[in-house]
Amino acid sequence: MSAVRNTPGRWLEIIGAWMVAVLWLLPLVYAFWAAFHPPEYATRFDLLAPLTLENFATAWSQAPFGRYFVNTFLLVTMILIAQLFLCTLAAYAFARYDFWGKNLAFALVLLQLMIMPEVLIVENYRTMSNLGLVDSILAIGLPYMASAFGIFLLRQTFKTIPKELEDAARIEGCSEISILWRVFVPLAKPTYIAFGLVSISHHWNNFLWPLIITNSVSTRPLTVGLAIFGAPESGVDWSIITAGTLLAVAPLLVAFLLFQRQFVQSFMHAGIK
Amino acid sequence: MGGPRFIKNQVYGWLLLMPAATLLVAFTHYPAVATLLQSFFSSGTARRPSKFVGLDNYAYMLEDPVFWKVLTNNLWYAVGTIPTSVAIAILMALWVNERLPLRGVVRMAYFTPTVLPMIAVANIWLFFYSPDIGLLDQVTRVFGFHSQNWLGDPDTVLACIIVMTVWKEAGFFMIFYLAALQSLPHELEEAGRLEGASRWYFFWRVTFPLLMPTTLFVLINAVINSFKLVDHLFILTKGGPDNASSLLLYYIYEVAFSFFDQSYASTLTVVLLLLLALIAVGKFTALDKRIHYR
Amino acid sequence: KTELTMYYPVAVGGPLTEVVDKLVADFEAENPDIDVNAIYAGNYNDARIKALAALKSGEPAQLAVMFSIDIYELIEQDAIIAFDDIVSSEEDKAWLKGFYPALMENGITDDKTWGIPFQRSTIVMYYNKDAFREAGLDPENPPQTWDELASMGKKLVKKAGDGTVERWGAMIPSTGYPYWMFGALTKQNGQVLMSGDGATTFFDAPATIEALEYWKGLGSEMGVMPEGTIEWGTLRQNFLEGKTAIMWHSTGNLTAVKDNASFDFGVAMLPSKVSRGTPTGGGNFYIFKDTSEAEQQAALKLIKFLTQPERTAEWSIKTGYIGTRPDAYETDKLKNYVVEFPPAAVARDQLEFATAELSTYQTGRVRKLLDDAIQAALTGSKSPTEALTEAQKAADGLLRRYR
Amino acid sequence: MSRIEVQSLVKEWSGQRAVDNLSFVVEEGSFTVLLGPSGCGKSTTLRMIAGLEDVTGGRVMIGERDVTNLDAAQRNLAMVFQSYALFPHLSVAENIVFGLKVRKVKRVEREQRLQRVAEIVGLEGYLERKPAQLSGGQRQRVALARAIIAEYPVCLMDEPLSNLDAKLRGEMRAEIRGLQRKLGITMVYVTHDQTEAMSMADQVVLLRDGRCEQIGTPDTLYNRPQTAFAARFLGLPPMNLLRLSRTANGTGIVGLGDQGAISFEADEGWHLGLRPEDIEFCDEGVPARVTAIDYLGADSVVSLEIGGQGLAVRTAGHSNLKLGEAVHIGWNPTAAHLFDAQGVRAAVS
Amino acid sequence: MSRIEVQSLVKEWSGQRAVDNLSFVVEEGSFTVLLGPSGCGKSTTLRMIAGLEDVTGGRVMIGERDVTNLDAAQRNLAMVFQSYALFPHLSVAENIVFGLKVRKVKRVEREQRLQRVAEIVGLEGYLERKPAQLSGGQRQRVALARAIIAEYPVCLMDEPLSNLDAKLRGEMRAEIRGLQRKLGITMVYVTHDQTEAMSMADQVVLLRDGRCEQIGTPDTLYNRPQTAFAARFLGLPPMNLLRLSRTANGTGIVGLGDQGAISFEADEGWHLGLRPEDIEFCDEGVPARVTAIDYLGADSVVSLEIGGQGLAVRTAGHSNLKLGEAVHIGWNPTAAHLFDAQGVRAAVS
Ligand SMILES: Nc1ncnc2c1ncn2[C@@H]1O[C@H](COP(=O)(O)OP(=O)(O)OP(=O)(O)O)[C@@H](O)[C@H]1O
Ligand SMILES: Nc1ncnc2c1ncn2[C@@H]1O[C@H](COP(=O)(O)OP(=O)(O)OP(=O)(O)O)[C@@H](O)[C@H]1O
Ligand SMILES: O=P(O)(O)OC[C@H](O)CO
Ligand SMILES: [Mg+2]
Ligand SMILES: [Mg+2]
Repeated sequence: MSAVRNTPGRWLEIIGAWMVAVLWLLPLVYAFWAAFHPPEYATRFDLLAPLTLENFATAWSQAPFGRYFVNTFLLVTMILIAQLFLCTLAAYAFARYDFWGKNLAFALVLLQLMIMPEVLIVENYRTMSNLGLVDSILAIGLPYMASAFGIFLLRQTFKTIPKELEDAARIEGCSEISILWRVFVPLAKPTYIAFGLVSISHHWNNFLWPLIITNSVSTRPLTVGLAIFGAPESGVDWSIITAGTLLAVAPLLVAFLLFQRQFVQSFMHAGIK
Repeated sequence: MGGPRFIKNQVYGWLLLMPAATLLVAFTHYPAVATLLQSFFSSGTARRPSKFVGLDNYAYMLEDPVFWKVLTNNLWYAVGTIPTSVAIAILMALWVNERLPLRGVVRMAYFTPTVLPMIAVANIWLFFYSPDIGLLDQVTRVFGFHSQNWLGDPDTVLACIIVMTVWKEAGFFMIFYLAALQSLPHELEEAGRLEGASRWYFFWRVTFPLLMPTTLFVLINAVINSFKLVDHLFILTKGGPDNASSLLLYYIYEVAFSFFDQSYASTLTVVLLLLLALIAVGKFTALDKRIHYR
Repeated sequence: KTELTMYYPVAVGGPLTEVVDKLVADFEAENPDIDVNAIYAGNYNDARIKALAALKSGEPAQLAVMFSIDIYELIEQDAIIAFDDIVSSEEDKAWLKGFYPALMENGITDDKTWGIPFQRSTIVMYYNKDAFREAGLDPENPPQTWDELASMGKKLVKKAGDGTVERWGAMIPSTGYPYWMFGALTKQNGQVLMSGDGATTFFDAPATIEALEYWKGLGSEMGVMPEGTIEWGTLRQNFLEGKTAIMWHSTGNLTAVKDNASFDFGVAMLPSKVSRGTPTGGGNFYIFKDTSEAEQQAALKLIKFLTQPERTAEWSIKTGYIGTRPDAYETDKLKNYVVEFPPAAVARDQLEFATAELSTYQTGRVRKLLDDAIQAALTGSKSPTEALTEAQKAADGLLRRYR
Repeated sequence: MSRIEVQSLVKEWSGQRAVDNLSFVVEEGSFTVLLGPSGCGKSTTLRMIAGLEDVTGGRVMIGERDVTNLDAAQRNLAMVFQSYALFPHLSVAENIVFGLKVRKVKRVEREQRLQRVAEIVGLEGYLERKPAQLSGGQRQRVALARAIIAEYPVCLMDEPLSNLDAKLRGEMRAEIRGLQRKLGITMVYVTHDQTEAMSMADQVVLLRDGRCEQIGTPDTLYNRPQTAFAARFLGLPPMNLLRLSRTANGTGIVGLGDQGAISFEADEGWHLGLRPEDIEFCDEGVPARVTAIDYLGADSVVSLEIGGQGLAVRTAGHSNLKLGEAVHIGWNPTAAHLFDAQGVRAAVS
Repeated sequence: MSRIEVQSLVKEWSGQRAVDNLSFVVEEGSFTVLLGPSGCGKSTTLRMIAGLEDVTGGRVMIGERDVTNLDAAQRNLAMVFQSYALFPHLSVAENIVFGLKVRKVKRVEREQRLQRVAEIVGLEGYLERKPAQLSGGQRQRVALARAIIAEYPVCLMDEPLSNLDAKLRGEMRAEIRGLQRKLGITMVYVTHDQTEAMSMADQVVLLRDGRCEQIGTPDTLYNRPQTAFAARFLGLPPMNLLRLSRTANGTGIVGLGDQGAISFEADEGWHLGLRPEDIEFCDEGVPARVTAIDYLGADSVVSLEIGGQGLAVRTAGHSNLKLGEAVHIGWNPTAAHLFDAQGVRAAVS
């Protein structure tokens, strides 16, 4: 690649890119500021302000973040595992079998891309309460487990896997399921990673449905916990709220920082474009 | 027809599909239909059982000024968030796709909002927007502007919500563009350079048209988001003042869970579903185009 | 062993959950046969949603602290029982009578007591004495009337050279619970917002309209207050930062303000027009219907425990909420506290002028109607008359069938 | 035991016949090449033998068994695909033993067989690599190894060399042929490359539009092509076909008048076939003009114009002819082929 | 004006030299092929000439201009990429005139030039299609047209034919060569296919590991290869190289003892080079044994074993030798090549 020579216009762009980056980071930067300084500096910026970890201690003691963590972790893991399993099977059916009603079924699946569970909170709440599942982690996850996005994505990936590989596996004596397991799944790894990350970050951050369907500390995920913890009604105390926020996003943020390269690459391999 | 492979296709196809299909039916298709039905009944309480009321709920909706308010809000919200976030996403993707000092940091910066829960950062944005003590006011004061009640003023509150949404979405969409850009053959750009095309010309003549499938995909996601992204309202404004920042889904939540009026909530949900169905039609044609494109 | 689940809300500042946890722990220590699972459920609205949701899902709580004004909704949902039905002993009956009558108002309907006062408040006026001094006002003489509030407020406004406001005269919050603040203004103007049976509202009464005009005027005409709505949640921070000299807020914030104020501040009763006035506010205990006899008794025990004079005093000191019973103020603890920190008694003293908080059937909707009307007027999108007349009409539509 | 018999095989794709009533026999341990232009149905035929495609009609027998309705996995045959179909996520070793694992062959035995096969194909040093880290020829070898390790008596290959460069192709050709002989495998090999067919096959089945054009040894196909199509399909440059017509004095090459007279009988619309290497320049004979010379190192191809028709002549080394030069050509009468108006071989009389 | 001179060109990728001090001249209007195995630096060199890659050292001159530091756009040259680099969303016509539009050539003129060029490359009927709707050869033509329409005197091509099948490749070869002659273009053409190099080039630059191995006409490279590498790179089958050693009586082929004595002097470790087509079977001479015979129709390649070394011999038509048969071979002394221990050509003395 030959250097694109750095003209003044190019420099303007570079500065623009940086400025946007700063703007985009601002909320996070502020969160760090407020969380690590005493409350009186929460809204005042003074380079000499003393540093403190007090806010984290306070936040940690004011809400059962530990429990929330566990809940969110369970929730995200459960959803992800279920999604990977269900979507794999369905995507395989769509990609490799010619069955009656396939196109209609696929259209019905795609419908969920539009009609996400968020929209159907009222009815889904009723269903959960009929099933006696209200206020359970399972109930938070159930509506998301058959993810149309996942099915769609995996189907696209499966379709790009050369027919010859499937044929080869068949010649080597593979059954239908072992073809899926030995050939398709490993080859779709980038898609699984990309989808997994999108799913994790979505459900780690999801709020409305968990808010509605959970009632208690033992099921409440981080977001709902945070919303209650930081509800403005109780008088906004930014120092503690930002500390709580940082506690809540830290795992995901760290994971993202560590894996961002793989993440972006998986996206590219997965053909999410 | 009818060979061993044909039978196998039917059996395996449906067996594999079944688990996902069951859940989809239970939590997408059935509730959608049930919502429609519920919208023809009145809400029941322990003392007053629900009964069939025909189109009463719809009539009430048409007369409900709040409904019209949130619907228009939502349209403005869509108009405000979609083009902006998509344009910014493209710009960001172009920037971080090139050689750029500190590219890794910049890319991460763009993407962080995606990782932060809306509900958590809303409190930080609340600080930005707070009159007098907020960051925005602190900055504008340096430039000699009067304090502005950003969230307390119906004229600015929706814009504030929009800005926050754009901030949240742009980085996510950027990833899609980035992936698309990197899959464009490098040789195309070189061919363009040999022909002497400027970056601007090349972007509009080649890159942008080739990104069209991605743009369609992203656009549709942006549209859907504009109907479902309401988390920040819970912290920032609760839809106020005087519903100036309320959106359809937030109103549905209020009606269903604050007013305990499930039927009216269902009625509003039907409207939302209709809107989404319209988009769905758009989406399928778009997807078709995409496939045709390859 | 009896297990109790209790939801409770927080709508003011300070580490209230810790306080509650401690009280509950004390109770459990004293009653080893009862386990209490106290769940903080967000603001009042969230708490009600959660509690009712739990109820519907078949895993109900046995008791909850909820908005005192949720009473009609809860009755309509057939969710709660009246205390008269479970209170048997004479001692208990006496206990029931021992609360400030003003605080009982929201808990009684159909001659039955449905809610027991717990985290109860009135609105009080916090003011920055330093600011008063700076403006040449007597810090021991806060505004007593609407006119004084306006005139002193104007003096308290501090502007920088370029005309930007550095400190406002006063702020009355208008998000979160606008109708509550408004209830104070109307009461001061000699008007209540609803009838005792919760089926009629008086939003378009002339005195109501006048009250809203005054509120709006503080911002738009008198320049005492910023225009537009004022955020309930960030107001305390504004006050503590010295961005406003006066704020109206729940007395529940008292301790949080006291702990964080870096200046000399005072607390006063709200000013008067026709009379002084404030609605009571805050949360009551409710016991849910879908509970066993044993659970009901256990819940009652818990409630009684938490409303003992000693605990009530402790609760009041730690938060700023009113001690709900006169005998709480007889305890040494609270007595001494009031002497050493007089603002602690202001809210209680104001009970004399208090009225019930807005509470009707269809309360969520009706309240939102009024909230919207207030915000519409304050932000200038409608005139007070227009906004309130429309709200009244809509409220009539909703409440007609309950009359 | 591993003789393959294809009986009246038919395959239709939505009404279109891709394979049309095809029958042939592959003797045990022999090497048969399916040859033909793109789209003629070679792959389809092979895939039906493999069991990867349902047949529309006809039967496939392997040994004494009718396998027409068996699954691919049950036919006990190996197959090598054009793009090798190596599993990119598995190492070379894992790729090779993939089928053994699927069939639950014991670990120890797997290892032994792997070592043996790796040695045969010369991949000992590469077992831990991923396919992406191999060159084309090495990948090809992995595919071969995977086919061999099963020790099945029948092996099918679908254009296994077409992705390789010319040099490697030459080497692999010899290698595959050698292996097939050594292991006594019954081989069906698909290609559209005539060089492969000529140099490897015991028997060539030449296909055209799903039908069999000619079956025979490479020698027969080259030297006694039954049709003009077969004649043009083999040989590079292909056989020259000169249009003939009746003249006053008998038969002659169109466009040359009396000078093009030839010594045998033919009808209007028939063609005279002459291979480029069978034509010689001589002092007398049929007149022609040089239109192009392509020097290819070992030999050169001289393009001539003769009576308005084109003609390629192959000569060793450099040609010292010049563009535009007038020359005369001749040929040995035994080297002449004759095709009738339908393109069917006719006797030279 | 369009003579290209490459002077001591160097390209390093993170310390590794991909192109190492390369110099050559392409005369105006001539056709130069950069030939060499994969990874030898052909593309890198071409891209430096085009200005798509910065140089690490050295200069590129076009005509009298030093273009080393000019942008690609300013070098006034056209380039055809291996994968064509057609814009998939633009029609054939739009693709062809893309550069003219960039340079703001008037619409009328654009149309005229488009018509002319479309005719030259035979794409008249396809102007409205999208690239995806074209066959490989047609795409290739679009890429050519896009390069021609600019009417630049210099054209660069990077393996433009490697994606095409053998037949099409043959046709396009002639077409490109014809166009280049007709338009008098100065052409630099990258390939690793020796047939392309032999049949198209005026001059071949043979690269190896980024260095120049030999420059010359195809004839020179074939008949007087300067190194053993060059000798083996051209020709199919490649030139045989037989190890030599000193014997009591002079020089001889390793493994043959006295029977392998040859008439000229050579040192230990030298090689005797013989092209397969230059070897003849004779009654007396060097003894050998037949190990394989590949019949290819027009000729056969006979593989021999001679003193433990392999040797390929090309004979016309069928060979009537048998496997394992003992034969004798000989060659014309002028056909012998000699390479020293470093692989450099040595004089036959
Ligand atoms: N899955 C399919 N569906 C429909 N038609 C098909 C299918 N597979 C092959 N065909 C058609 O069948 C005919 C024969 O195809 P086949 O792949 O057997 O040709 P081939 O001889 O292998 O050609 P090539 O040398 O190009 O591989 C072609 O016309 C092709 O278009
Ligand atoms: N962008 C790059 N970064 C690092 N190394 C490179 C890059 N491009 C090429 N190389 C290296 O430079 C050397 C020459 O590459 P080049 O592409 O010029 O080879 P080539 O002769 O064109 O080969 P091929 O016939 O395979 O195209 C190779 O070793 C290659 O790995
Ligand atoms: O903040 P609190 O607890 O005094 O309650 C607020 C009022 O009750 C709102 O109506
Ligand atoms: Mg094929
Ligand atoms: Mg290259």
